[in-house]
Amino acid sequence: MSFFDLKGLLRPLTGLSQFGKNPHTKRMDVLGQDTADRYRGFHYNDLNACIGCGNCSTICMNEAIDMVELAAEFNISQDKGNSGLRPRVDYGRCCWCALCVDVCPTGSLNLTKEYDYVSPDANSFLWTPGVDNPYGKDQLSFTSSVETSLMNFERIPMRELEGTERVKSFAEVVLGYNEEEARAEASRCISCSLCTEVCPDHMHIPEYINAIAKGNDDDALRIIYDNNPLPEMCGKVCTRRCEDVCAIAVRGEAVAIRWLKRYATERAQTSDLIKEIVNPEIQEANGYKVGIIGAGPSGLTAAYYLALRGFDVTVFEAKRFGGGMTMYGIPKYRLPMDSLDKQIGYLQKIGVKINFNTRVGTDITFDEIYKKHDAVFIGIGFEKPWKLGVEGEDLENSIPAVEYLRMINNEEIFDVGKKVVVIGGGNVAIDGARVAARHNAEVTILYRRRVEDMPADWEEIEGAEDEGVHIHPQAIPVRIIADESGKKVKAIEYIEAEMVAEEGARPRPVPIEGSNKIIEVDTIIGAIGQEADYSFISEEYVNKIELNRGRIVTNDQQQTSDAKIFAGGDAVNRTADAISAIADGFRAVKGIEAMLLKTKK
Amino acid sequence: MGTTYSKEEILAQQLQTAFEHLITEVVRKDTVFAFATKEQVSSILLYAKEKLGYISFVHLSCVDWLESGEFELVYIIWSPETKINLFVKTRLDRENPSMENTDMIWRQINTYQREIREMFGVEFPGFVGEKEFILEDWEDAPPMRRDFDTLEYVNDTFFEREGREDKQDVRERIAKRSGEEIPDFAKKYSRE
Amino acid sequence: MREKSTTLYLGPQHPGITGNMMVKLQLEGDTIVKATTHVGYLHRAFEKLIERRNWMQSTTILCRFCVPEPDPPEAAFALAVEQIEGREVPERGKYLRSLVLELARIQSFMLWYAGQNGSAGLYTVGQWSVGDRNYVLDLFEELTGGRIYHMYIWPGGVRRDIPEGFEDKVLHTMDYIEKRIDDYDRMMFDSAIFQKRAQGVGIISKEKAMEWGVVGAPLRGCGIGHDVRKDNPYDAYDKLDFQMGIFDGGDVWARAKVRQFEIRQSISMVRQIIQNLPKGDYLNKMPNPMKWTIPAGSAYGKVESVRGEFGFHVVSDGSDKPRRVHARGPAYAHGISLLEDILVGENLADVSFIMNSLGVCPPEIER
Amino acid sequence: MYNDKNAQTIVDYIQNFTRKNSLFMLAYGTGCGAIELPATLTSRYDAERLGVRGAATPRQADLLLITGYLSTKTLKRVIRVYEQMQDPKYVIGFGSCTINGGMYWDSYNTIKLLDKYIPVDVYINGCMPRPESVISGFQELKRLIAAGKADGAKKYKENLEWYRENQKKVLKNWPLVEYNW
Repeated sequence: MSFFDLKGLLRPLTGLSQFGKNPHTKRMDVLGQDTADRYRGFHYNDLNACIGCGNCSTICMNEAIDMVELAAEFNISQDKGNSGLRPRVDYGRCCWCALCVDVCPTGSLNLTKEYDYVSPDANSFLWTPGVDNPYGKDQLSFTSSVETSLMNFERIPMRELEGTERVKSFAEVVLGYNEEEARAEASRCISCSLCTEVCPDHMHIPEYINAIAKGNDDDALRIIYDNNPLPEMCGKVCTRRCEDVCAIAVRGEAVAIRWLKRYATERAQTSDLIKEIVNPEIQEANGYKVGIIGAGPSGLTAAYYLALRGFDVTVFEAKRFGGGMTMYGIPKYRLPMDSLDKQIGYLQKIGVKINFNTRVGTDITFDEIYKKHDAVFIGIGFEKPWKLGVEGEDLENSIPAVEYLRMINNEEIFDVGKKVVVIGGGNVAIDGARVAARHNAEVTILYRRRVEDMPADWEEIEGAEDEGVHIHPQAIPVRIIADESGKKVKAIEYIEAEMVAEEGARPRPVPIEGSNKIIEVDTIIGAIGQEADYSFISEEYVNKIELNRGRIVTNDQQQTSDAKIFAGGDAVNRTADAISAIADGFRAVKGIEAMLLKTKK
Repeated sequence: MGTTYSKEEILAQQLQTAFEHLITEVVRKDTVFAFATKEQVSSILLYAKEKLGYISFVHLSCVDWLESGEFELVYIIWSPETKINLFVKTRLDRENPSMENTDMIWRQINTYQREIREMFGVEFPGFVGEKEFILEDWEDAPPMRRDFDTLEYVNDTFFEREGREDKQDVRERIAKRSGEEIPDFAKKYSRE
Repeated sequence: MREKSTTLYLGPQHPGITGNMMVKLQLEGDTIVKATTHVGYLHRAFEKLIERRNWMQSTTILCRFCVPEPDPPEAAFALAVEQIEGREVPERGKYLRSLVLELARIQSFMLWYAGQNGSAGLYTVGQWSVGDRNYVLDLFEELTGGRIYHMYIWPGGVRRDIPEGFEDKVLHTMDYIEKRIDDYDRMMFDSAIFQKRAQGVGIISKEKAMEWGVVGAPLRGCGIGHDVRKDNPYDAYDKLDFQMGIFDGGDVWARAKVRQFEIRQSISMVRQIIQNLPKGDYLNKMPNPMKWTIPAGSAYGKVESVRGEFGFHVVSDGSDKPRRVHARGPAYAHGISLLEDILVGENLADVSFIMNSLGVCPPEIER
Repeated sequence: MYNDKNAQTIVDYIQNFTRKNSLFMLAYGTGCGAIELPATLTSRYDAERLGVRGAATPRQADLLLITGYLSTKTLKRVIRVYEQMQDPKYVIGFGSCTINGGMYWDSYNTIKLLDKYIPVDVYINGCMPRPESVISGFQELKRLIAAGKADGAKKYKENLEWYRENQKKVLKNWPLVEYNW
């Protein structure tokens, strides 16, 4: 290279060719107005769609997101399934990674195109999305959809018997998760704990699910037994209101809380194993005696926790087996017999005494129980079915569903014939129908309202339909027609109804004139509700216990108007499910403990 | 024709022939681990460099296994011919950790050793390098050790902006609202 | 005549230094006789912080390892995690990753144009290339939602699919940039000033290069052809057609030629990716990030960043948080031991020039 | 207006006008945010049209940009640089890190609250701030200067003791140089 490199000196002058071209420079007035459609700017939170699960706050590695209570003027819902808290973002911490958006189960938290904020005040960078930038609603940019979200919205499918297989026997329909499936399903949970509030028993759901996710099934079982002594039963048949409020359920399928509980409990195959794993701490006997009437869920729960706390507990049960309605009211394809036996066996191993075949009022008087014990818990449930209130109801082959189920579960024989009509739309009706279907009957369900109004679980309804049960909605029975002998049922007449919207109430079925139809049947199963039977309590006590429309009135510790008598289960609460009964039993334990141990001091 | 060995297996065999009691593991494609004793490391590195063609030094990393009371030094070397990453791993006692100086084999090891000495407190007797590398006037425990709690240090040393004290925990709030009592043994499974 | 001996501290506050670091120079006249680097001004203790973050959260902090090119760290970490976990990446995810990595390479090359020329006093190219770099960043913004920090590459694939009409925008931008780099080259490589400054300066010996841990463009500028994309292909690189730029000399000039060659290769690769982009999933989704655990094991994931091999040594103990994530950046070897060696005998005025050509990036050295 | 003690005199007005329109910022990339400065200063965003341009040494600079996190090691240099700067001088804090620690909130080596160590006149939101944000930061600073409210340097002089105390808490073994103001 020569010292004087002419080409090398002149070539850069070609840069002058840019002279006069349009500049790249943006005018000041358009600067900052054109961010991309996916730009990650400030957060915007739809305050009404947000449920306050706090997942954004958990994923934030900068601890930039706090969950705070907003002022009353924002009308933040404080319902169950909504924590009432909303995220607040510290922009002195945020790094705009948008993981909070990708883990938001509801999709309420999004980022906007807005990013420009300067201030001399360092304390002004604490924003509550949606409150401080209401205009952000129209500038949403980085959002999450079900596809892009990091949440897993699809439940791990539960393996089941085929519908046509099922009707052949009473084998359990649901097969349960195996370990791999359970871990995968448990890891879908975001541990927000919104579910615990709707659970009548307030089970520690996020904790035991997390224990399963981490592979510690034993810990999970221990956590479950903390306030539920019949978890396997719950794991199979619970009405699981928890899953309705699951944060994942807002945009997807709820975490299978019930099936996970079932998985955890099924790890312990025998009652000895349960005892070994749960290994509860049993306190020294304190000398108090508690009598419990009815070995249903509420009674057994009370018995278990009282026994753990050192009380001397005796349970009086009229029937051959314990479990109450869960034993006699639930078909065996949902809750096998040995499952309940195992759980009750465990309770007995802990020291609960159960006197079976002892009906209070006949085998032993209420008075005796009352006098012998320091406290009495009544968990008698609703055994007496409601009448249909139509002509011909008392004919042979017209049977209440609870009675029918009790007979079947008690291994008694009741021939339903070829054609069966079930009246009602609750779980009992569906159970009755499905059991009848297992006896090779052609089953029709008549229900006053629409299918979507049925109080039964949708899974149950679907299961019934899979098994060939025909559901006839908007049909009101008018009368039952007897055959020539006048003793047996021959047919049922019903009238079709239309739904009339009513203000402030759910739509009401109104019969359509002249739409009466008659179908021939062999058996009619009525399932429109039950009530309690207090005839065993002698009059002097009945008068002391306050009743309201057939239900015993209690305070929040299940204490009745007689301080020594506590009550729980269907006879007290309206929800009529096992988990509420368990919760009643659990609360009663605290009440009894407070009453007896306080008086001692 | 006998069984054909993959290039990773051949390397593992070569190392095992050259060094007695050396445990090797073919982990995956292009990755071979050799678990060596502290004394073996420099001879393995030299052997691999001179005889096997692992001329490129990639990385020296230290892992703190607090639970078992050990530091693990990982030397990663790479051969342009086989394209295999060879991990030479060795464990040091966590009390007074010291390791032979190997910066005459590869010059960059000097930098790594300075870092590891500063961050973990592992001594490399006999090597020349300024004491301070990344930190300045550091008086606390070597910060990359797992028992050094950075958050605690931050809370002691630095300030935090005020105004966020009203934050609430969702779990606690729900439990309080519903009257749920979470037993202590379950709390470790609650959300952090 | 004996020259006066001086000690000079170059940095940390110095416009010519690449980033925030310091080189202590021992000078005879203006010839360097000894250079000592001082780093640690940008130490943020990433590796400590990652011990406190779970796997998902780690992905967002990792891109801060190296500011001029935040994507290679993301990709290297993703590769390491995938190796330990055995997670497969869908084909489309692989291509999108390569797309992002190549776009990142292009924008980083354009920043290098500015730095290399700026340190030689040729500011025009810098004005052009940094200005044009915004068009690449616009593509990133469109694709990932961020200009500099993308947090786009996740173990298992990429975070989002490409938006509608993105392919055309990419091709259009590539056409524009391809045209523009000819302008830069005329201003840079044809300029007598640059030629005189670059040729024969900052020579790395070919014999010692591999041993000294030289990687990337400086290594290929010594005439040794190694590139992680060719040696241990990752993502979609085994399906793309490209060449390594190999030039002899080992000086700043050769390294500049390598980059001049490779930016064109990158543009061609981006076009190939857009043309051959397969259909299908882009992410093999991980489980709930809060409960995502990785089986125990360790791996070294490496990618070719603009400045050379960038790798992560990732150790998992089977929990939801990484046990150890240790980065190996090209600057770790280039910026300390190599720099100290090759600065000896150079002119004081060339320090920043040489540092730019090596791609010394302090945030990556001290992390 | 004449009764308002805070009202600017005509001299103040002219002084602030000239100051705000020629801001020389110190070319010191202390953290990640520095990567957007080349973009801010070059053709698309062109901050120079606002009168902002680089200066190589602290003595010549008016404006110190703290571009993100500050490690304790850099803090030492930054304090020194800041004290070397001549009046008028202003500080802009970039991004989350300067406000409340940002993503390095639990790092043992970075300071969290910049305003505890040196006075900050304007904070820019972002991680990292886009060039547009940086420009709005400049604009905001200019507005403050015009209004006579960018008085960080004055605050620093008045509360030197307090700043020194905070600085010493982080910086050990460093005899802080006392400059004559």
